[in-house]
Amino acid sequence: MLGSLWLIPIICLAGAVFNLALGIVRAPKSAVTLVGVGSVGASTIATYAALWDYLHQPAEVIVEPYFTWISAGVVNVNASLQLDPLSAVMTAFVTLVGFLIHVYSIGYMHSETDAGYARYFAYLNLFMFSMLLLVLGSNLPVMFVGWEGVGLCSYLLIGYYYDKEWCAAAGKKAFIVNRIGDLGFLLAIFATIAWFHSTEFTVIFPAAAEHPDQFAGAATIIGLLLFVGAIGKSAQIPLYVWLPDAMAGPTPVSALIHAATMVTAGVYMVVRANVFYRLSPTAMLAVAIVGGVTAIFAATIGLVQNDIKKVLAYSTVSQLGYMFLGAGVGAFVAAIFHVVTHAFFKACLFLGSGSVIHACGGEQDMRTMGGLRKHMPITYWTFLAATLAISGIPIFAGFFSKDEILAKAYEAGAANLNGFGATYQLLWYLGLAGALLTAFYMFRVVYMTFHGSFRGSEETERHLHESPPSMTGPLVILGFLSIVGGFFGFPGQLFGMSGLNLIERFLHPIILPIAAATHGAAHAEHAVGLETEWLLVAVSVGVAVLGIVIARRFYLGPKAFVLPRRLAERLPMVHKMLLGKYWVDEMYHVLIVAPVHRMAMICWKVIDELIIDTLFVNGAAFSVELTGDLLRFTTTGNVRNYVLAVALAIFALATFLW
Amino acid sequence: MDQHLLFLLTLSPTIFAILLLPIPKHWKRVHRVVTLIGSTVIFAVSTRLWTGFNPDNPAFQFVDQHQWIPQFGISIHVGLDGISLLLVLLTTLLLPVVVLAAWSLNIEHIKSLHITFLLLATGMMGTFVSLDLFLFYIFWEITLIPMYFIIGVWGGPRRIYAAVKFFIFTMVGSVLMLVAILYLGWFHHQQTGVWSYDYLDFLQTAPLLSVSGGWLAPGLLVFAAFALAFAIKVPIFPFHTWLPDAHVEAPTTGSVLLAGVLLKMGAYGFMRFNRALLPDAWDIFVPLILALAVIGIIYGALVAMVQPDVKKLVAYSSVSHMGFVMLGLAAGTQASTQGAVLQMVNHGLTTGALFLLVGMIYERTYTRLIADFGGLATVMPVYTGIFLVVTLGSIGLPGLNGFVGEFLILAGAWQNYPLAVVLAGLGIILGAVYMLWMVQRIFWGPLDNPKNEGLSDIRFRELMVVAPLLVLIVWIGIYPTTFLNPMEAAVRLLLAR
Amino acid sequence: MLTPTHADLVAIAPEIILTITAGLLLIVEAFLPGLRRHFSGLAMVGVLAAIWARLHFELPGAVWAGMMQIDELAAFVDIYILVAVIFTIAMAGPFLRRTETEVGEFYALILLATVGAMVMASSVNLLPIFLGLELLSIPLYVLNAFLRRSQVSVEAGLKYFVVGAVASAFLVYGIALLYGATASTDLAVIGSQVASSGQLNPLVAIGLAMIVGGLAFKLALVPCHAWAPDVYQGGPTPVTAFLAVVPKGAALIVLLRLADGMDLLHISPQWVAAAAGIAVASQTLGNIVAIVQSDVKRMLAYSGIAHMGYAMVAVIVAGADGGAAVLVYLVAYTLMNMGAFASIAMLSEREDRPHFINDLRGQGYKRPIVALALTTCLFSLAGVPPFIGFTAKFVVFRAAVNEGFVWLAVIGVVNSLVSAFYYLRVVYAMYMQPLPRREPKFQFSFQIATAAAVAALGVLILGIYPTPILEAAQTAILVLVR
Amino acid sequence: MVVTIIFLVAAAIAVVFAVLTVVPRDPTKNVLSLVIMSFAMAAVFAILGMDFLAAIQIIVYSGAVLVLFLFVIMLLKIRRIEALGSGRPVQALLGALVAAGIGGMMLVVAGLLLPLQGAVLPGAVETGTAFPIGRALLSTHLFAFEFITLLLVAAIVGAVYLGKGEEE
Amino acid sequence: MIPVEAVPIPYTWVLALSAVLFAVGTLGVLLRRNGIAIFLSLEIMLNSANLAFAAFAFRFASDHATAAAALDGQVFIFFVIAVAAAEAAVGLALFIVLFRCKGSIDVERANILRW
Repeated sequence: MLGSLWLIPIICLAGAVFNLALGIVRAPKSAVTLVGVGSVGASTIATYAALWDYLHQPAEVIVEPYFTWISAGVVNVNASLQLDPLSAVMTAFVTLVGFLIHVYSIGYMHSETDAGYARYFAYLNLFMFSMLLLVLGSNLPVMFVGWEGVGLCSYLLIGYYYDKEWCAAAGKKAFIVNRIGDLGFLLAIFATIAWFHSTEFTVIFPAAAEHPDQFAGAATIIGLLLFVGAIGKSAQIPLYVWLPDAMAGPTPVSALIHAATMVTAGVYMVVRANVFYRLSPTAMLAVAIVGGVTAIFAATIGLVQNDIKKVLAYSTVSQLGYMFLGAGVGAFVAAIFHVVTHAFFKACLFLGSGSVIHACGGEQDMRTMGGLRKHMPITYWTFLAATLAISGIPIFAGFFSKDEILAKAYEAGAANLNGFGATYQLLWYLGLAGALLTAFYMFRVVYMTFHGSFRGSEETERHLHESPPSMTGPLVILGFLSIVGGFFGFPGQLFGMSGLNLIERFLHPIILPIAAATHGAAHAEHAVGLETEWLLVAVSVGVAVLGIVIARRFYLGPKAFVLPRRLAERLPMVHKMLLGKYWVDEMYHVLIVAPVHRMAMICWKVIDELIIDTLFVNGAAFSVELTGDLLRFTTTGNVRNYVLAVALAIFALATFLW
Repeated sequence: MDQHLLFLLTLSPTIFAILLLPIPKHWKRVHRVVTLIGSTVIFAVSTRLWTGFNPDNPAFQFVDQHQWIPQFGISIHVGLDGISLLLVLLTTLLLPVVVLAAWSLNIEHIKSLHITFLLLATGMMGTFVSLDLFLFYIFWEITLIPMYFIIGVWGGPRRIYAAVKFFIFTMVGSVLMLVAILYLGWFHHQQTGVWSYDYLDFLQTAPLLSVSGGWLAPGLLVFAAFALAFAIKVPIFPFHTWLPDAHVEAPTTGSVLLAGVLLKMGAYGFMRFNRALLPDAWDIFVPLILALAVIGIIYGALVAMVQPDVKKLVAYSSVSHMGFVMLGLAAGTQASTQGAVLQMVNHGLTTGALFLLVGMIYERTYTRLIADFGGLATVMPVYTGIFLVVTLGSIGLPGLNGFVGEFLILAGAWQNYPLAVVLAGLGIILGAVYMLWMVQRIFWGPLDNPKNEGLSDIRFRELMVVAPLLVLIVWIGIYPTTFLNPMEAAVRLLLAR
Repeated sequence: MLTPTHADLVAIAPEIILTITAGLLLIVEAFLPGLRRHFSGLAMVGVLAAIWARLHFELPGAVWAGMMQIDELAAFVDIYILVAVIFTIAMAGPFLRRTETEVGEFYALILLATVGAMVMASSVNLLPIFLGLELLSIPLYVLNAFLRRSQVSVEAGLKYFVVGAVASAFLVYGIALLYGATASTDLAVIGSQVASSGQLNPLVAIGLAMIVGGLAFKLALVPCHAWAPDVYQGGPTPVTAFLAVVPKGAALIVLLRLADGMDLLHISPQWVAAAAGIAVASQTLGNIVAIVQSDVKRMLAYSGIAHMGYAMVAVIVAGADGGAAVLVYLVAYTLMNMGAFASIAMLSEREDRPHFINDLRGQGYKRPIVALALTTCLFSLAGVPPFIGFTAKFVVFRAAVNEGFVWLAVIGVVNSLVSAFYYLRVVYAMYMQPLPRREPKFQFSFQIATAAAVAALGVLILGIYPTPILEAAQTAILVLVR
Repeated sequence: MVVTIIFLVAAAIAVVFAVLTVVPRDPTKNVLSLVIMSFAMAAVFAILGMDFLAAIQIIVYSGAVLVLFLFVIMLLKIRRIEALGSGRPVQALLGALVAAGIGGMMLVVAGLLLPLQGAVLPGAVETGTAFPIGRALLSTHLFAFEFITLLLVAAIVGAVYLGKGEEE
Repeated sequence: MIPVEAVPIPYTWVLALSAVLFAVGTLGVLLRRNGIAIFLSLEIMLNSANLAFAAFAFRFASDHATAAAALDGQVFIFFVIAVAAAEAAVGLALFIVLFRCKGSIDVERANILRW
């Protein structure tokens, strides 16, 4: 399979095109399903075949150039793909999760019209294509193609129900906010070109790694610009606002794009460019701070949301924050590890919520749910597993990855990484608090949804049912993965056998050794002792358990919902603020959207129409006509004046010539 | 054959126009068919320019020279280099497209419309190929008259105002250019003792014009005269107000050619004359051009954002896009310049396609106000899809044409003027804003205007109209090398001066 | 006692032919008024014969004791005058029939005036020039008032007469002064004396001023322009066409002979300043006031003022370039105006009513040929390529630039920009506005339409391929300039 | 000496009657003053030794032209005309200024020129009489002499056409 | 007849006379409104022009070198007189027509055409 990596994305693209055609001819769902799911399945197989080959050959990085894409002057971009440990990991889980969600969609979307169904799968395939391009691209521009491509698909899929105003609006918002980030990415590319005269990963990163002193400045600028892109794509402060709205799309879309894959692209990028960050403490710190703050910030909002998908959305934001925190403290592998596990359990959660919503006839408000456990057991158990995973309960996937990140954060603080020790310390506390909140709001969801008694109308209650196998199947698989998925990165070092940490071993090559490591993160290898690490584990687990307990006190049993209400009454300000999501959207509207709009109106009405057009253009014409209207009266119609004029002229001319 | 190909090609539309003359007025179909055949033939023949063009040769090719006004050393001298090649092909491609687009229009004076259109075609092609400044000036001005009539006769309610505005505006610039040309001729005579208005001759002498000695240095004045003419045509920021009016009032035919070709004449002039003939003055003026370009990018985008009329929106977006072109030219690196040329083509394709699409919807509803639409996607999904693709192309989605141009321009410009690039980047964002906002208001949301319920989706003919443009939009997006290669040498030579 | 030599007579063969034709017409008018329908044809034949004569006989150069200089220049001017006359006559026939004034006198006077113009243009002595000018003026006094019943026509005639008479009085006095200053009325002598003296002494200065004033009246240059709009508007359209073209040509040649002979460009900066002032004033005032006119003929009068302003630029430059430019400009000006006036002559209902631009609304589709011809001529007048008007402006401004008068060129082009304004107004009235509710009844005339079409074709063809005209002009002017 | 006096007298008469031609409000008076003026002119011509012109002056002007004027005045029954420069003060003022200016300018010029004695030498004596002029008209100025006929013809034709009453 | 002898009058006197007459004529032309009166003044101007010619001719006659020129001047006067006659004919005819139209020969009555 190696040597024709291009097949992997292209299959999906073909599927997309095919499906569009099918949609135009109004083909039956079965055909669409065949094409849509089939193509992704095929590319999944292709991927794993490729990975198999990859693992059975010595080369670490395989670059496959296909043709020259853009070449002019200093710009020279190849259309080429690359397979290395990082992209291997990414493709592996992207295709897998993608495939599962495609399967899930069969059941979830069956009630759509044929055309709509086809459109849906076309977009979804297109997304897979873009995502694979993103992770397989061997240089920044190609990656950027995928980057914008996924943005487009998310735009289209969020606005899938285009006849609903808010869906379309949400899609537009997502695209535009992403665009802001993309600009950063774009500028980063330009900067890279300017400094390295190339954009190939295999060129720029080694170059930077070999001449740290020469490229330190470049690393900072490029790193920060890239991170701007990451902020946009991965919904970090301040550009996270689009993700919650993005829930307007169909739930599988939320699962695939806005939880598992696309939003993690930012993390992928930062890890991909780890050399730059390690060269630039500033950039790295920025990553860490943004990540940490987002983690806690989003978690707090998640506490009070009642829309099940909104909660998950904010939890996604917060989890992404953890990933960046990891990257920011130099735990790049851990970040990727968390990306993977998060993909499993968050996808599982979303699909679960999807199945719930599906059961409740599109209802998303948890206050009208409850006690669904008995109606839909499979959903419940898988959901629970995923929840445990995200809460960081040991042996569940999330535990390993999240714990590693927190540990690394603590180490960074302890080892006073890049001299920002205090900051990193603070970030660790934030992370810990975030963990607590995560556990709390996730179990809040579980309890409000599945436990207690059903609070909705009888009408809906009668229709409550477990979802079809096409939906439960993926749930089961993902649930299973979110249980065992963690063992890829089993923290062997705790038991003195770091060899057990497969992912660490596998991904290690992407952390290029920096020559003359005067710079960057002097990797805090075991800056803390073993017992401290165990202590950390204990702390985080304890925090998680605490969160669960509180949630139980609040939302289960006879006094359910009483405490939270009282709490809300106790601190009305805080409650309002959280409900209002800190009024960030409103702030943006007042500070950016409205002024820009006003500015535009001024440009149009005042500058364009008034000053330029009326004053200058028509003004000139008018003044000329006015002059004419005055001068015409010099032709008085009285011949004697004419004669006088002639005489005067001659007299004047004579005196002048004299 | 090749020897006179270019000149004959330039004249051929006029010849077809003359063929139309004897055909009686009311045989509308005949006029359409003949014109369509004619323009298709022209396009077919023009592909010979492509195949016969040697991309490695920076010099002018297909050169053809005829005795004309020997007294002043004026000759009919035409030629083609990589830059003009693309623009000529763009022109010839748009001809059949436009004819087909106007096919079902039930307007009066079909005959006159096609004749003026063909004359306009000659003017446009001639502008790009002439190597004698007198000839160039004539072609440059000739385009005015047919366009004046196209806007004024077949235009909208305020057509007369728009037509006159267009005419006068353009003339404001070109009259001073005439003086500049005369001055260059005189200067050439001073230097060499030979009378000539030939471009290749001016390439030798014009650069010698002194630019020192304050703002009245001849070099600067000549430059300014040329620049004004082209700036108005492009249009660059303060001189752009004729464009919205012209676009809004003009019929589809006019808008497409206006956006697709006429605007390019301005940018082309900047490269061909200001840049090549007066390099020293160019260096002095670069900051100004750069500033105006960036202002244009942002300003155009901003104003486009709040337009209630689709055509006007697209018109202002043209201001923004041409700002990118100027930015690329001003930056003056190989990459940015090639990007600028490519962007001219891109803009021609995307904006042209947009106007065609708007024209189609206008033919159905007789309105262009965004407010009158909404939720069209439900009734005309295919049309929506095509419109979306074109829109994405114009806001520079990678994989479509717009991206390649902007990427090259900005990447090239970054080396010299990062700040300008950052500001232009804001333009990109705003581009997404206004375009997607328009798309949302027109196609998404509920179909709330009952008048739009019966709308038919895109027809086969209309599909044929936009299909070639779509193909090119994707092609340039994926494999721009096809178009970057031929111009490469020419641009290198241009920048070498 | 001098008996005219063969050369003398051959040299003025065209004039003789025209005179004979005129006499013939008068006689026929007197004795066989029934033949009136054929007058225009007869006159046309005469003019064609004159052209033939001018082309056929060799050009002897100085004749009539050095009074006249029959050379390429004379030939050039004669032929363009005669062509103009052909157009005039072509549009006169139907016009006179429409106004029931088709009598022999009209053609006779036209032809006599033509002779006057030709003599004026080809003479090198102030005496025949003066006489020619008078012969040119006196018939025109009458012709402008030719529609005796129409108030406007008479008024036009009167105004033209009063101003003209005064102007010629000044002219004579000026001639007297020049004569006194140089003891000669021969242009060559005057020129060489003044040029060699190196500056203008008071006598010459005043004399020159008066002569220029007299000619400026004919050319309708500011400030001696005021009569033009009234006379154009009032006079019969064919006469207006003649008036707009022929006298101006002759006067320009004389002015050129003077300026070039005295080498004013180099000996008198005041002259350059004054002439430039006149040129600029004419262009600007002409164009700006033309914008606000509602009567086509009046508008064309102002545009004529402006155009003479452009021509004046060439006169200032003088020399080979300027001279050639003047000639080319005259040709262009003639064709354009003839085309325009021919179209107007057809697109008018009654002579005593103004020719409102608004009456032309929608004519573009009712009278396609004439409207197209008019449009062509108007664009050409605006100086838009590929019409001859542009070529002419190009030549003039080129001459100016080459002599260092860049600023004059700039003012000129800016003015031609302003002029586009009002020419376009007529065009869009014809093509872009609907027919008025009360549709004016313009009776079609094949003859006039043909005239207009021919003129328009000339405008187009010579615009695209001006080389022959340029060649002719340059060879013609070489005999004048030193 | 005598000649000088005669000249001065003639000049004075000319000027006075020129003014009388312009100022009075009775057209017949004006015409008659012009007649007298042209007589004075003739006298001046004669003094300058231009007998032929003197004769012409009297014959053509007094004889033909002015009679024509009188005739028209009678025909149109014009009794009185408006006062000089009445009605239009600005026109009058400017006109007066210009007239004075031009006249003054000419006077200055005349003053500037060196006043050569117009001593008519034996050789050139005959310039003024009919013979040399006639010779000139038939030799050097033959063309003009022939040409003037056209002028007169044109004038006559025109005058006749205009003068002809409306042919009903 | 004047005896054939040296005439002791400076030609500049004659020129001065013509200047005065010219001024008077101009004055009349500019200040008169009645067509006939204007025309009379015009005749004065022409006469003064003739005087100017005469003056210069007189001056040239006093010198063999320029004697021929003297003749030119007188011939010119001859023609000017003829022209004046011609103009008079046409002019008066015009005034008659004007009188027919407007019932007056006040040139200011002709004011339909303006602006």
